[in-house]
Amino acid sequence: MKYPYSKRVIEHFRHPHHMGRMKNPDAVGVAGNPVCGDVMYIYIKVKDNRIIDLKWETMGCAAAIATTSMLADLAIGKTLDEAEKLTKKEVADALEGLPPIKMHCSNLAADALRDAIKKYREKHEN
Amino acid sequence: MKYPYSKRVIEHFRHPHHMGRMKNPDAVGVAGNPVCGDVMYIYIKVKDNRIIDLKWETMGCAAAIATTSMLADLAIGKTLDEAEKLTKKEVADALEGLPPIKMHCSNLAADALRDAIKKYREKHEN
Amino acid sequence: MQVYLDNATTTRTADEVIEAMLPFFNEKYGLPSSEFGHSMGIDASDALEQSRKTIANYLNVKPNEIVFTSGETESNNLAVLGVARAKGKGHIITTSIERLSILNTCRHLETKGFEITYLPVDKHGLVSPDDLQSAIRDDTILVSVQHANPEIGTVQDIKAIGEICGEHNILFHTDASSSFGLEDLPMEHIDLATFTSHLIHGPKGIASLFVREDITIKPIFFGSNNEFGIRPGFENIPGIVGFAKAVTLLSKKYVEKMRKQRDHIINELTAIPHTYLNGHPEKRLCNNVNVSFSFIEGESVVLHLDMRGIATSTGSACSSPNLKGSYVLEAVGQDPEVSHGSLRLTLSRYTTDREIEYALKHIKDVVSKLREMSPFKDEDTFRKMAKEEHK
Amino acid sequence: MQVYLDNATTTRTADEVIEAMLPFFNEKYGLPSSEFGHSMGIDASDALEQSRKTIANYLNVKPNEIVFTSGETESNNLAVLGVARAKGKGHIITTSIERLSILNTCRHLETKGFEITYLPVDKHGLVSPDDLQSAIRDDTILVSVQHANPEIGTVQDIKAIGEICGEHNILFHTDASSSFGLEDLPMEHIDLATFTSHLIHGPKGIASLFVREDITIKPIFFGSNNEFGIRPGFENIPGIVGFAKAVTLLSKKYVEKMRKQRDHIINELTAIPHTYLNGHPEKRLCNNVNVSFSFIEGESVVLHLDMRGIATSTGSACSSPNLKGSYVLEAVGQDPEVSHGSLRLTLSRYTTDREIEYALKHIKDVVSKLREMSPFKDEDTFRKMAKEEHK
Ligand SMILES: Cc1ncc(COP(=O)(O)O)c(C=O)c1O
Ligand SMILES: Cc1ncc(COP(=O)(O)O)c(C=O)c1O
Repeated sequence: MKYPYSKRVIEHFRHPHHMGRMKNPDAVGVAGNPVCGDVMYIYIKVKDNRIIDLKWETMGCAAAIATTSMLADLAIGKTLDEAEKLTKKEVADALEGLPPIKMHCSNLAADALRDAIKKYREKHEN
Repeated sequence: MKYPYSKRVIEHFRHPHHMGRMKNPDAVGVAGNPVCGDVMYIYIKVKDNRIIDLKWETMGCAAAIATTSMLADLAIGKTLDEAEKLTKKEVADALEGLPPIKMHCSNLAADALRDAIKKYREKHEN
Repeated sequence: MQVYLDNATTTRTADEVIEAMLPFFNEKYGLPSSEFGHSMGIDASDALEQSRKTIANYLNVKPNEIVFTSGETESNNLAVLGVARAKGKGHIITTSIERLSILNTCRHLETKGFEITYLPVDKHGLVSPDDLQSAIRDDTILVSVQHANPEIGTVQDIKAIGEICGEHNILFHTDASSSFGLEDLPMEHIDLATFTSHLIHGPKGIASLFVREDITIKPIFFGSNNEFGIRPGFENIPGIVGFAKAVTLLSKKYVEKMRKQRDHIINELTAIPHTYLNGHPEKRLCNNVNVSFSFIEGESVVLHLDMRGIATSTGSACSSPNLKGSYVLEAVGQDPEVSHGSLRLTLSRYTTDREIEYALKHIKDVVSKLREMSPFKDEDTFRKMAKEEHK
Repeated sequence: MQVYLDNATTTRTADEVIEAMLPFFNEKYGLPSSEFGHSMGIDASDALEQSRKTIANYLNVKPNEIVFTSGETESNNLAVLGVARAKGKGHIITTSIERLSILNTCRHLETKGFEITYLPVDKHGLVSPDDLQSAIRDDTILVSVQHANPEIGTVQDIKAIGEICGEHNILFHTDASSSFGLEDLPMEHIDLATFTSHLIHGPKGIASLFVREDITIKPIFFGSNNEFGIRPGFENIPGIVGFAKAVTLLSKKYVEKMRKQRDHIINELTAIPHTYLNGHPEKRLCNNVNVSFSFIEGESVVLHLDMRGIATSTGSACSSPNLKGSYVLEAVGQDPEVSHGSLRLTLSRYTTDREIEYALKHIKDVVSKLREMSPFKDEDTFRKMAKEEHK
């Protein structure tokens, strides 16, 4: 089986990490839309400006699922400032690359995380 | 081997009858031309207005060779009047048919025979 | 277990077909280059004409009405461009769910001054004969409507369409590649028809175009005088022999078997909540199942199934090299969020009941796992979010 | 004994090639329909790209410069029509001894407002680079000159021709089907080149067109976006795999062997009185012998030889379905009465010395038998009669 995806992508696709809905998240971020086929919800728990837990739900292709799973691994334990700077490229690199065509359309997890952080800050700055 | 020719044509092509040059013919008829690829020479011996011997030489395709050979079989023994009336169709029928495209271009033996008879008559009417 | 359920893309070449072709590769490998040539060429010529006769007999048409081409794409181009070139100008009617080889040929002809009407289809993918009737103009030169759609399986009423064309004296072409051997085709109402080999367990790279004897079309490329002057080039004899052999293996008994299997699959899958059948509930190819699962995306379904040995396909944009979703699902009015979750299963005579049970079990499991992962659990939220982003 | 000496018409598919193709008929029978589809499709896609790479490597070009088509005829059309369509108008230069797929395509283009120059050839079939030089105009868009002629075997000076085209910035296409694997081709001087599979012991129904990366041509038919957008339609994967395998089997050692055999045959046959070698004495394909025997006609030679198990061909009008003689022999200025007596023997890597001895013995015997039957015994009478009837 020689998929157009790296082994890493396939691993995360088959056995995603931190997948699921969070009971009482501190914030929820969203990216993508059903019309395009990829939607990510990212739920975070924050303590001392640090992401201590992250869960997610994704509708999407293998790249969408794998990038969300990868992002979860990368984000958990980071401060909000650090996590906010996570880029699509870092996620893709951690996955040993993505097919070029999938770089921008399905690799939306970092956007969803930024959205969650933004919402968290809005709530807590008020 | 399923050639576009009847068995009869192939038989005459492989083992032509009465083939060769005649030593002292009473007349020689010619049909066809080297440019078109088919040339027949027909040599006849005549006695009491009857063809008592016929030989021929042909440059040409299988149809040309077979029709000359067949014509020889048909003409020998016939009176000049009878022989003159031999048609291309009769020759082709005796060969169990010819491919349509070969009916007119290679089936020239009857013409060569008529030419021989004409020349014979010219010589003997003078 | 390996289960191949993508028989609308291509089929396995039957062992009998391979056996029939083999001698033409390294024993009887001649070409019919000259009528008055050597035996090897004459044998090739005989094989060619015998194959033509076999296919013509199956279709109940004349051998000289069967032209061999390199594939469905070439046959469709030869039909549409061939008529367009013979007529010089005019109006062509087709549908919005034709193959790309019809649609893109029509688009090309638009740049050359031809006018094209793309008939819409209803939610089941059916063309309305009334729509056709009203689209016809004085200068309409050709109607091209596929027999059955390879994606959603909808079978058109070719008899009604052919009769309308006949009344107006307009040439009628149908791409019958997807229905060949599966659905009867009323040849008497058809002027041109495409049939391809690789969808009936024949080899790839060979197809035919039926061209009614009294019709003049112009070739789309030029060269030697083969195939009644309509298609130049040396003949692919092994391919042609294999194609003809595949035609002799067609049988109604397989159609019956596939129909039962299809109905069973449709029953099982539509019993899964939030699942929709695409295409027509009755006027449908015996080997086609196409459903959409809300809340999930098709590429992941196909990939998960493939990892379990099951080959399927989807109309999801994420699965296509240009990220465009299925234009067929769009044409039947399916919302894009739902068509992302489409899954097509297409059967062949070789598909066994055991394979189907295996596939059904895994499809249910994969759908349920992916839905667990999905942020959407109810249609309202799902549709509302799609609508918002549509604005 | 069966002796096949018609390898310029088509060749036997190599056993290694058949073996390489077989799994793609009934095991790996998928099609590369989707990049993000199932494994069977991905395997097909890999086989396609691997085959493309194999052929590109052999030619020392880039894989994305190799486009697969259904045959020499389609490749030649794609080259000439593809350039003509991209440019819209202009002047094209070709030769009087090209394949029909070039000549008839050019004739078609003449009806569309393109102007064509058909360069003459000398008595050996050679195009003069000077003639090409003087034929070039400001609006010349394409030069198409075959590498070698399949009938008389003459090999053109492609480097000189390509250099002239390069200096004038004119696209240069060569049909290299007949020379593929037999003669080196200076790819660096070529913009487009046709290579076909069935002449190198690969399967029929598959060929390729080399299109230099920086060149834009337009497709000749329309559909899906395969083959870099130049050639739509599903790929003939078994054919492509077989073609690539055939390329890997090409070897200089066969060329050496055939050259020796060819020279031996030419020596033996030209020792027969009133026999002429057609084509060039040195610049000639290693597998081509073409002679004319005065006083006899080629169809009868071919037929007699066939009955003795020897497959050959002739340029005689009597052997062709439309009774037209070889336009190639006409172009080299051969009198029709002599070209009726032409006989072509073309070798392959599989041709053995024993087969050649057998063929030579029978050719001599048949020629002598037919000459015995012929009314002509000397050139004078023969030529005079032809001249008279020419008037
Ligand atoms: C990648 C690809 N190749 C080939 C085809 C077949 O194309 P056509 O319908 O033009 O024969 C399709 C189908 O649309 C396709 O998607
Ligand atoms: C009968 C026949 N078929 C096919 C061909 C091959 O044609 P092309 O040179 O156009 O590929 C030829 C050669 O001229 C031919 O004579």
